[in-house]
Order: sequence, then structure tokens, then C-alpha cells
Amino acid sequence: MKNIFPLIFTVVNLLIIPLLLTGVIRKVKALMQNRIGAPVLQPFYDVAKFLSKSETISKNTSWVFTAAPIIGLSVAFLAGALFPWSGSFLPGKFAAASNIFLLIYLLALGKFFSMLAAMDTGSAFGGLGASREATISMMVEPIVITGLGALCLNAGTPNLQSAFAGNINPIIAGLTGTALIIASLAELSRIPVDDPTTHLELTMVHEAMILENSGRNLALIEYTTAIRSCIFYGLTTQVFFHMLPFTHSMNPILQYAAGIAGVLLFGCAVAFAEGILVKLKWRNVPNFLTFGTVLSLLAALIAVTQR
Amino acid sequence: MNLSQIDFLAAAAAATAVMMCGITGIQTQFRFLALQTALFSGICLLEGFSSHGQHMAQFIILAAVVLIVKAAGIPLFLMWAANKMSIIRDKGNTASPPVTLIMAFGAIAAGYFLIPQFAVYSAGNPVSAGMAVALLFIGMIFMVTRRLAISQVTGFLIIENGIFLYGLTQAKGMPHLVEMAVVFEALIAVLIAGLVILRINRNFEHIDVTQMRGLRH
Amino acid sequence: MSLFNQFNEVNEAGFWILTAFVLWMVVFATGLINKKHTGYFFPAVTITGCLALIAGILFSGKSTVNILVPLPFFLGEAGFDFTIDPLSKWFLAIIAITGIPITLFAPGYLHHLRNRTFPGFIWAGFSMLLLSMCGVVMSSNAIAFIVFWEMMALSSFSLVASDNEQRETRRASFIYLGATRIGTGFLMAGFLWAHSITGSWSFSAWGITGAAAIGPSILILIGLATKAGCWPFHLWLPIAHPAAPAPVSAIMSGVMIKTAIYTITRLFITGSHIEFKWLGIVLIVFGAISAFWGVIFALLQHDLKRLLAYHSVENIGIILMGLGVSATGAANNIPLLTQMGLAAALFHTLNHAIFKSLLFLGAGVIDARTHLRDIEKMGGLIHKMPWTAAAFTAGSAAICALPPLNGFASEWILYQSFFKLALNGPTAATRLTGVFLMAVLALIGALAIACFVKAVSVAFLGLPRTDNARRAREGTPQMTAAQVFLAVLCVVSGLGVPVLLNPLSQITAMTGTGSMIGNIWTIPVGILTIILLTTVAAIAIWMKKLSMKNPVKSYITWECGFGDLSPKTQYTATSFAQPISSIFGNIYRYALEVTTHGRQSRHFPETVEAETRYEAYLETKLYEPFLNWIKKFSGILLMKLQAGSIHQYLIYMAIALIILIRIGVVK
Amino acid sequence: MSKLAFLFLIPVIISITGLIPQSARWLPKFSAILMIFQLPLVFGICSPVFSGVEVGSGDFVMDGIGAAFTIITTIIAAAALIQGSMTLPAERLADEHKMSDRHFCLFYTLAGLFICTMYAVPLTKHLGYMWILIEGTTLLSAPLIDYHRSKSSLEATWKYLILCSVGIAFALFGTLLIFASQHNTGAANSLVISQMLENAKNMDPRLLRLGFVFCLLGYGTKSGIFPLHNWLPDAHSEAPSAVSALLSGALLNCALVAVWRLSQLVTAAGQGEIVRQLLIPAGGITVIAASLMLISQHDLKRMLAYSSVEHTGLLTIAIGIGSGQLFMLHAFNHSIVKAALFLMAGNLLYTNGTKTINKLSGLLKSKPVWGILLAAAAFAIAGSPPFGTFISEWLLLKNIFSAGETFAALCVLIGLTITFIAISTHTGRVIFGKAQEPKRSAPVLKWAFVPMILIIVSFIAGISVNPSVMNLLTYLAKR
Repeated sequence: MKNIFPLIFTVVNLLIIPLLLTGVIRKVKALMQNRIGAPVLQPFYDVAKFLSKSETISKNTSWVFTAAPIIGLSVAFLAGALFPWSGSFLPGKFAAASNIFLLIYLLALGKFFSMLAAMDTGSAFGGLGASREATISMMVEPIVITGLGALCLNAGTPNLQSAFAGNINPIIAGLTGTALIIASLAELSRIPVDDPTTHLELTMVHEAMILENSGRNLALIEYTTAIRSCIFYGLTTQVFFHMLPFTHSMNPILQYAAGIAGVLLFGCAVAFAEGILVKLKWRNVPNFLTFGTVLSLLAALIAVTQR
Repeated sequence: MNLSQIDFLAAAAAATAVMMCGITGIQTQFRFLALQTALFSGICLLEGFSSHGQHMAQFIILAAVVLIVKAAGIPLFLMWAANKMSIIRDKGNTASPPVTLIMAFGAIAAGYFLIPQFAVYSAGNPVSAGMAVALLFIGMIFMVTRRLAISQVTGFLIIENGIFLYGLTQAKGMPHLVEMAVVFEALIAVLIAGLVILRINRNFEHIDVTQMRGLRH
Repeated sequence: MSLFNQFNEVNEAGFWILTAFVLWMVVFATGLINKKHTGYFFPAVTITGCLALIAGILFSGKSTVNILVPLPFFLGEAGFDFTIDPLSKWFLAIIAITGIPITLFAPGYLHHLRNRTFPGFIWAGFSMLLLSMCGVVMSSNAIAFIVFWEMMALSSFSLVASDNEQRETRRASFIYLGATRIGTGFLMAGFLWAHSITGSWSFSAWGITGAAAIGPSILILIGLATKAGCWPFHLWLPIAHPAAPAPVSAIMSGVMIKTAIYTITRLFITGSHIEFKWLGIVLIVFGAISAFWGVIFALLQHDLKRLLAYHSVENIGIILMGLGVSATGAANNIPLLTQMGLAAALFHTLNHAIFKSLLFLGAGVIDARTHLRDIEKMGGLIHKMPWTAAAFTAGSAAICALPPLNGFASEWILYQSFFKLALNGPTAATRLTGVFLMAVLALIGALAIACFVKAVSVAFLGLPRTDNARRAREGTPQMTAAQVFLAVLCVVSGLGVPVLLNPLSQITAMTGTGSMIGNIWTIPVGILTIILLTTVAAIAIWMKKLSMKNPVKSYITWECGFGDLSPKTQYTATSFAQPISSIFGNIYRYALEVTTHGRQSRHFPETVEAETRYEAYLETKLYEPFLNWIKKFSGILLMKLQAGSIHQYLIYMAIALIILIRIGVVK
Repeated sequence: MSKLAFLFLIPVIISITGLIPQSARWLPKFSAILMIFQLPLVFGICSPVFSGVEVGSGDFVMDGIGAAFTIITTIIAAAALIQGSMTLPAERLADEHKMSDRHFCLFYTLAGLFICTMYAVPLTKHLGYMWILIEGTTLLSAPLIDYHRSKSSLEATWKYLILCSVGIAFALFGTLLIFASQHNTGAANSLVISQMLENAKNMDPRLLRLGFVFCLLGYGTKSGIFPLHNWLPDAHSEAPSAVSALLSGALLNCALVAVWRLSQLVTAAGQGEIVRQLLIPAGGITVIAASLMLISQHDLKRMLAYSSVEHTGLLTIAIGIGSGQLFMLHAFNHSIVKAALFLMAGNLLYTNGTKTINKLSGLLKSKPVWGILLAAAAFAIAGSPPFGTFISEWLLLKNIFSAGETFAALCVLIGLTITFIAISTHTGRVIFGKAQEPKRSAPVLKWAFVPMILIIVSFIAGISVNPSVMNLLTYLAKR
């Protein structure tokens, strides 16, 4: 029973929180811009509407185009279930699977197919988006690996669950957390790297990739994106929690609640930041991400000297 | 003093070689060559006398063979060949005859002063040895500075003479069979070389080796 | 009779392996004689040989088999002595299981070369290559090793040169031969040096430690790095592999270059025959540079096979990183680290052999059916050759280390060993190296994904860009079967890690501390895969159901209202790689050149051409000038010395005389 | 003389038959058949040596080295004349300027005598005779080089004649010096090696060394040590291929045998270090220079000639480190492969009418058998396994290394690498590429037979150099 509970909790989380997060972000952003904005639950309505619509697919596409959103969602689901982004701990065998290296490559699996799908239509936009996506992920993955690696090094295990179960050096946690923020902004196509709301083709990354998708496909993709946001924000939140020495000794239920609240708060923070920041020039993105790299390397340096 | 007579003859032979370096006329060269070789047959006889009659007969035979084959036969053959190709002069290649002359003199000097230091055994005869090696050098100089194929044969013969001189004066007790064979070898070499020169003259219409540079790299 | 008796003493394993040798020799001889034969004789016998090899491996169990080939076969000071221990068996297995599908694939591919090559010769070279690779990984002494090593080089050279009417192929084959021979030269020097220290030709007797080991080690390592295609000796690899017929590229890239990995393992890691203090760091540094270099140059390529060849450089780098970690562990007495690094490297060797052969075979099908190697001219092939496309995508996913395929499995173990290094390294610098390696591997992984997304999508997806691509069709059933077989192997070896750890732990036990890697694989990959597949199936069924209600409409790609798109408007491979390429532009002087044509070209150009160029400094600034210098020097030497003047020659004689007298007589 | 005289029987018969111009039609076949019989005959004569009995007496004695080189010379001569029996008449028929019967038969006369002198060189134990015989080989082979009577062959002949004669003259001077060096020994001066060895310790070291230097220069010219090798590429490339095979496969060895004999003598006299000091660097420099010169070759036969220079360097080093067994082994391996290559080159020259590498291509397409043979032979000469040269080069390298001659070892290693690349690239250009229209047709299999046999022998030598072979060679070298 004790083992089942976290599982149920995770599944529920994955069904509700991601779209809620999207709604919160939109709402906060709207408020920042002095608009009332759509209701917080609007993303749920959107997805439901997309699912009920018929879809139009380019005649140039192959099975890759149809399969990619499904694979992407499944992978995101799996990753979301395996990693302690909400503070929930998986039981037994699965605990071993919350390995940082698996995380990176699971997310990469989804990305691989989404990039293929983008190229499948033969549209130049898809190619443009995929190319930029590949570029960004090339810069993001080392940040994430090094940052989380430093964290795990401090805890002495490559397993995130075990790492989050104990104490972590607050300096490392702070540095890693900041690096993860930078990485997540790029990875999730947020300002200042990409503007998710714009549809100006020359500047967009993620939106360009999914330009051809409509209806059900689009629903799956929107949902996938939301889950990925949750995973990133959740992990970042957990890292920051570990700056505070008392969090890991809290009541588990309280931990979960704090984790979920953290994710949503994080969403608000991102939305707030998006309200005041502007998008970077594409060419300046590498410079921006270098900050992340350096921060995570600093964390790693401290971690290796601490051992 | 037999020894000094040998030295004298050796020096005279070397002197003829030096003179040859300055001579451009082909026929005159051959005459000098004949003279030089004749001097060797004289040396050969003197050696025979100095050996106190032990191998007298052998020395006399060797002297005769040298005189007939090398001093008479070879130059005559070469003269005939040169006549046949109507060759009169060899003006030299890189160094002009006067320069060659001075070089040849240098070779003599080097032979005289340097060679006794390491090419002679204790009881040896330093002057003849020096002259022999000097002939070797002069022969090389001659070959390098002359233009015509036939002059190279002449140079080769000077070298051969130098070696012969060394053999006579220093390598005492050398089997005469070997010396004889060497003489005949020289004859055959010159015959073959002469034939080849004749064929070169026919094919190339000259025997200027500086222009025979088709085979390279 | 005595010969027979001596062979009789060899056990069953030896018998089967010798059977394989004999079968391949039969193919070799027959191929030379019957050069135009295209029937099933050659592939059948070659595959039987591979099967016999597998039988030999299976029969040998855990024991170490020694085969001493009887007199009069001998090599001067050492015989053809073979030792088949777990390490050899691992590599023999790689040869056999990649050999089978490649052999199956070859007849279909060779058919399209039939007018330009003699199939018999290719089969002869191929079987000799298999044989000599087996010989290399079984030889127990240096002379036999070098003999097989050179035979391997020669047979692969003959294969690279098989389509020798093409000028490019000839050039490539010569470059390959030269490079491999230079490598052998270094290797020979190293072996001779090691011999002069130890006085023995037998590898097992080579125990060199301390400062004495540095010289031979460096020479041997340079020699091996050349064969492996490690930076900066990788030059030949992207030239030779594209020139070879696809099955040959597959076996060369998949297996042959790994013999160098075998040798490093044999000489430096298992049993520590040669102990060399800086080995770990050397391997790590060169491995990391190779891996990065390979993948970044792969991104720049449009030639599919060249791209794959550069990925071999990358993967060799990854393997070397593993070996480097292993050596570091050995040097610092951390047995678990030694074993993990070694296991990761060897496992990745196997995996790379599988997916790289698969990818080369895919390139081969395309080449055979469309006569294209430039991906910029392909496109839309997935509709014409669905099997190839699927298998190629699977191979790409594997090489990008995407779970649950085999590339992920080995890279994961590698990551674990890096983490272990970062955790338990003796000094902070070593530990930081561990972290750094994780970052490098992550970067390489992401770059590989970029590169393979480019390759797969430009080649297979979208619209066909040329008529050749439009006329493509699927390969023969055997070709498809070979690819599917390898694709299945990718999955099987990705999921079957616990099983594969058995032979690996036998090898790691050779490092002397007993095997410790039994339970390093902690991810329940089987269950996770099942969950993933179930989810995919569930969503797919749900989607299907929804589409019953609202059917899918098919329409043209969105074109901003201009009407149907032309294939020309698709994103090209160059454009795809441009953002990343320009980030690393300093390494190879990357430049985009735009030329416009037309009278008023500035405002109303008739045509606009954009072309990217790059200049690989290593080649243009180091190798080329050096080679040119040698050529020039040789020319001058010949021109001046051998000028045809007899006078000059006579002067040499005089000079030689003076020098000889100076050295020999005057003191 | 005794049994040794039988060695010369068949070559003399060939040369006497050559004096009859009417024999032109059947002489080639006749000589080929005779040379086939010569093989067992020579083995028969040599066999006592292998069990430790020296054959012959007086100045001509067959010892271990003598036996080995007699056999090598026989194999090469047989190969050359058998192949010649096919190619030479065909060439003569195809030639526009018809060669007279007399000229054609003269070739056989000279070839027979040439073979005789080459037999005699390793047998003689007398330095004087040795010199005479080596000069004899020069004089007899010079007309053979001029067989085609073209301008270039004439030029090559002249250079060969002059350079070798001058070189050999120096060797004579050296011989005299060595002779003179015995003056203080008390015993009678002698040129017989066995007698000289007895009182070698008392020889005048300075004269002996000087003598050795001159002899090395002389015989080195004949064997093609850099920078005295200049005649070699010219002569080898212009001679008919059968003669090239003889020159490269047998003649170079003869001169080196002379160097070997002298080095034994000098070592016995306690001046062994001069052998090392001179021969090892000379060999090393020869190897590296030859390899560098090999890079920019554009003529197939010249390339082979430079490769001979390189192998001369290797053999010189083998002599320098005093390893008679490797000297024999490598000479054997080099000779058979080089002969095969020259014979193949001759075939190509006949069918394609050129030996320029750029103009030859696609041999593998047009004549696969020749292509494979040429490739195998090229790899063999470049020292790659599984051919004999690899083993002998490897053992040689090992011995250089263990002798502590790092410079030479380095030279050899680099040289071998460059040579391999150069030779295989040049040969590759001939073998690969588009097939060329042949100028003349030739029976492919028949003409490939002799080279094939030679390469198979080389292959067998490559995989079966077992301890008993090495023991036998060591035993022979000691005798």
C-alpha cells in the first residue's frame, strides 16, 4: 500500500499538473500585461477541443509524422513518472531508474522523433525549427548533465531519488538550480531564447517545428510540452528546496504538496520574467547558455573538491 | 740504388699523367699514355732485378706483357678508334685544361706528402706509393674533367696504371697470375669500351658524355 | 600424419575455428580463380565460416583454448600461436555476428557493381579480411600478430580499391594504404622495442613497467591509433570508407578498426602487460578529442558514407574514453572503475559494430538503388524503401544512444564509470575529469542526435530532390533481411544487457581482481520498455479510435499560400547543420558564401547560390604541407642527385671515398 | 676443382651453342630446358655442404655462403632464361628492326659466361680471383644491357661500364692494400682467405682498414650502395627484363658476397668495429635515400631498380651486424621476388610497349592474372607478410635493434614504410584504373608461370621459416 501511493500520486500529477501549469503561466503572463486572460483551466479545454477535431496531415508525410507525437508523449509520461520532480519517490526497482543519464536520453528520444516529424513534411519551417532545436539541445544537455551530475556527486549516487533523499551542499544546489533555470528556459523554448506565443516564423523554434500539426496531433504535442515543463521546473524546484536544510526531513505528504506548489510558483516566476524580458537575438543564445555551462561547471568543481 | 731508380720512374710516370691533364689533343694523350705504361714495364724489370733473381723470369714476362698489351696494344687501338671517329681534341668539361693541370699537380703533392702517412707499411716504399695514389687521383680528375667518352677510358687507364704501380712496388709477392689477369682484364675492358664508344659515335653522332643525359631521375 | 596428430590435440573449439579458417581460405582461393562468379557459393561458404566461428566460441565455454600450428609453419622466431581467451572470444563474436548479415547483404549490393568489379576478387578479399581479423584477435605473439595485422590491412586495401576505375577510389585506397602502413611502422617499432626489453615475442611475457614502458607504449599507441582512426590519425578513415563498397565499409568501420581497441585492451589493460602511468589520461584526452572531432565533422558532411565514417571516429573516441577510465582505475588501484570502464568500452565496441554496420548497409542500399551518396540529392526515400528507412532510423537511434537500444546501454555504463571516476578519483583533478567527461559525452550525444536527425530526415523524409531519388526502390529481400537482423540485434543487445554482462565479466576478471561488474546494470530496462510500448500502443489505439469519428484529411504542406511546394524549398542538410557548424567555426574556418547571378544582381538576381565551405586545418595545415614537402624533397633529391651526368656520379664516388676514409681510417 | 666444374657445364654449353648463329631458332627453348636440369644438378652439388662437407679444393671451395648464393643464382638464372625463352623470341619477332641471328645468339653466349662468372664469385676463396671475376661480370654483362641497341640502352651501358670499372679498380687497389697489410705477419703474403685468416691478428691495421674502405667503395659501387648506385637504375631499366632479373637478383648478391668475405677477414683481424662503423650507416642511408627516391618514380623498371638499391642497403646492414644467416635469407627472399617483378615488368613492356607508369593502367581489368601477380610481388618486395621478405626484414630489424644501432633501425623502419607506400602506390597505378588497349597480345598464363612460381616460393618462405631453417642458415654462415 505504501508503495502504491506514490505511484498513484505520480499518475495523478501527470494528468493534472502539466496543463494546470500551462494555464497558470498564461494567466500570470496576461495579468502582467494588464489583461484578464483566459481561465487557468483553458489548456484543458484546448486539448479536449483539439482531440475532438479532425486533423489535416500533409500528403508528403510518412508514418514518422503520426508516430512522433505519440512516442513523444509516451516518453514524456515515462520520464515524468520516473523522476522525482514533484518530490514523490517511486518504489523498489523503479527507484533505480531515476538515473540522471537515463533522464537526459529519455528526453532526447522524444526530441529525436519530434525533430524527424518536423522534417517529414518537407516544409522549410519544420527544418528551421528542428535545426534550432538540435542546436539548443546540444548546448543544454551538457549543462543539465554537469549540473545534476555535480549534485549527485555531492550525494554520492547518480540516482536522483537517492540524491534528493539526503542533504546537499547548498552552494552546489544553488549553482545547479540556477544553471537548470537557464537550461530549462532554452529547453522549453521560453523567453529569452524563444517566444512560445509568437508566430513570426523567423524567430520561433518550437512553434516552427509543430507548424504542420493540427487536431489530435497538436493536442498530444501541447500535452507533451506541458509535461516536459513540469519535469524541468519540478527538478529545479527540488534542487532549490535542498538549499533549505529542513525540507528533506519533512512529512512526505507535505513534501509532495510543497513540490507541486513549487512547480506552480516556478511557473509564475517564469511568467513574471517573461513579462519583463525580451527575446534574445538567435545568435546571442549560445552566449546566454554559456552562463549555464559555467554555473554547472562551478558546481561540479565545488563538488569534486568537496569529496 | 735500384729503389731510387724505381722512384724516379714512378715519378716520371706521374709526371706524364700530369702532362696529360693539360693536353687536349687526343692522339698526343695516347702517346703519353703509352709512354707512361712503358715506364711501368721498366719498373717491372727493375723490380725483377731487385728481387735478386728469384722470380726474374716472371718479372720479365710481366714486363713484356705490359709493354706489348698495355703500352702498345691499347694505345694503338684507341688511336685507331679515335682516328675512325675523326676525333682530334677534348676541350674539357667543367674545368679547363690549365686548371686541371694545377689540380693534377696538387694530386701529386698530396700523394707525396699525405699518402706515406697511412697507405704504406713500415718497410714500404713511400715515394712510389705516393705516386701510385697520385695517379689514382689524377685518373679520377681526368675522368671528371674530360668531355669525351674516349677520354674517360684514358682516365680509367691512368687509374689502372696507378694501381698497377702500387701493386708492383708495395704488394711484393703478389701472384703474377693475378697481375697478368689484371692486365688482360684491362685490355678486354678497353676493347669493350672502345666498341661501345664506336657504337655511341654511330648512334649519337658524337661521343660527348656531357650530352648523354637521357637517363635521369 | 604428424600434422594431423598435432591438430587432433586441439579441442572442439579449436576445430571449429580452424574450420572457419579453412572455409574462408576456400572462398579466397575460389574467388581468385573464379573471379566472375556471382552465385550463392561465396556467401554460403562465408556464412558457414561465420557459423563455424560461432560454434567454436560456444564450444570453448569458459576455458582458454591454445592452438599451436605445427611445423613447418613458422615465422622466424615465433610460430602461428593462437590463444583464445574471453577477450579474444568477445571480438571473435563481434566478427561473426556482424559478418553474417554483411555477407547476406553483399550479393545484392555487388550486383550493382558487376560491370566495374570482379565479384570473385571482392569475395576473396572479404574472406581474407575476416580470416585475418580473427587471426589478429587470436594471435598470442607479436610476429604472428603483425602478420595478420598486415594481411588485414592488405585485404581491406584491396576491398577499398575494388571499384578502382574511379579516380577518387584509387586515391582513397592509396591514402588508406599509406596511413595504415605508417601505423604498422609505428607498431612494428613499438613491438621491436618491447621485444628488446623483454626478450620475448609472446604477449603474455611482456611485463614492462616504469619508465621503460613509455617509449614502446607511445609507439604502439600511435600505431594502433592510426588503425583505429583516433584523432589526429583519423585522416584516412573518412576518405577510405566512402570509397569502399558498402559491405566493406560496414565490416571495416564496424569491426576492423576495433582490432586496435582489442590490442590496446590486450596489451595495456587486461593483465597489465605494459604499465604506463599516463596511459589513462592519454587515452581520455585523445578519446575525447576524437569523439568531439568526429561528430562535429560528421555534421559538416553531405556524403552519407563520409558522415558515417566520421561517426566511426566519434565512436572510437568514446570507446577510448572508456578504456582511458579503465586505465586510470588500474593506475589508481580502483578495481571496480577499471572493470566498469573496460566493460563499457568493450560493450560499446560490440554495439558500435552492430549499428554502424547497419547504417553502412542502409547507405549501401541507397547507393545500390539510387546511385547516390550525397544526401542533398535524396529525400522521400521512406516511401520507396520503407524497410531500409525503418532499419536506418533504428540504427540512428541506437548510435545516438537513445533508450532502449544498445547504444544507450553501453553509453550508460560508460556514464556510470565516469561518475565513478568523478566520485572515487584519487585527486580533485581526476574527479573533475570524470565530470568533464560526462559533459563531453552529453555534448557529443546531442551533436550525434543533430547529425542523425539531419541524415535520416534529409535522406528519407520529405520530398525526393532528384530523379534518382524518385526512382528508388527497396533492396533485395536478402538485403532487407540483413538490415532487419541487425536492427533486431540493436534492440536485443540493448535489452539483454544482464546476459551480455556474463562474457564481459569474464573479460574484466582478466584484470586480476575477480569480476565485479555483475550488478552494475541497475536500470530495469525491460519493464520500462514494456511500459513505454504499452503507453505508445494505448495512445495509438486511442488516436485510431478518435480518427474513426473525425477522419484524417490529407492536404499539401502549408506553403504561405503560394501553392504546392517544390522539393527545392525543403530545408537542406547544410542549412540544418549551419547553426551548430557556425558555433564551432573556429575549428575548421566555416564560411557561408553567397553568390548572385544576373544583370542587376543586387536587387533582381536571377539565381542565388549559397554554399558553405570549410577548411579542416589538420589536413590543410599539417598533413598536406608535410606530404608535399616530402614529395618535393624526393623530387629534388632525385633531380639533383640522379641528374644523368656521369661526371657527377664520378664525383660522388670521390666524395664517398673521402667520407669512408674519414670514418674508417683517419681517427 | 673436382665436382664444382659440373656447375659450369650447362652455362658453358649454352654459351658455346650461342656461337652458332644457326641455333637462333631453337636456342631459347634449348637453354630453358638445360636450365631446368641445372636446378637439380646444382642442388646435388651443393647438398654435401648442408651436411658440413666442403666441396672443391684449392682456390675454389664451396662453403655455406657459397652454396647458398650458388643456389640463389641458379634459381634466378633459370627463371630468367626460362622466361626469356618465351619473351625474347616474341620480342624479336615483334621488333621492327629485326635483330640478326648472330646478335641474338651472342646474347646467349654472353649470358652463359655471365652466369659462369656469377657462379664463380661466391666460390672463390682468393681475393685476387674474386676481383677478376667481379670485373668479369661487369664486362660480360655490359653488352647484355645493350641488347636492344637503342640510344638509351647504349647510354646505360656506358655508364654501367665506366662507373663499375672505376669502382672495381678501387676495389683492386683495396685488395692490394690488404695484401700489403700482411707484410709484417711473418708468413708469406697471400690472397687466399683461409691463409689470411690464420695470421689475421698480425696484419697492419691501418693498411687493412684502408684496404677495406677501398674494397667497400668498389664492391659497393657494384652492389649499389648510395651514393654509388647511380648506374643501377639506368642499367636495370634499359636491359631486357631477363637480364634485369639477373642483374638485380644475382649480380648484386655477388658483390655483396665479396663485401661479406672481406668483412669476415677484417673482423678476424680485430678490426670488426670498422665493419659496423661503415656498413651499418651506409646501409641505413642507402635504405632511406632509396626510399625517398622511390617516391617520385614514373618508370616501372626504374622503380624496381631503386627498390634493389634499398634492399642492397638492408643486406649491407645484415653484413654490418655480422649476421650471415640473415644476409643469406634476405638475399634469397629479395632475389626471387625481384626477379619475378622484373619478369612481370618485361611482360608488361612487351604487351603495352611502355614502362611508364602513367601510361600503364587497368592491368587487373585487362589481365587479372598478371594484375594479381604484380600486386602480390609488389607487396612482397615492399616487405609485407605473408611473404618471405617480411620475415627476413623483421628479423633483421630485430637484430639491428638488439645490436643497439638505433640510427640504422630508425632509418630502416622509416625507409621500409616509405618504400612500401611508394611501391604499392606506383604499382597500384599500374594495376588499377581503366583497362588499356594492349599493343601486342601475349599468352597470359604461360608468361605468368615463372613469376607465379617465384612468388609461391616467396610465400612459402614467408610462412615456414622455422627453427630448423634458421639453424641450417646459422650453420651455413659459420662455415
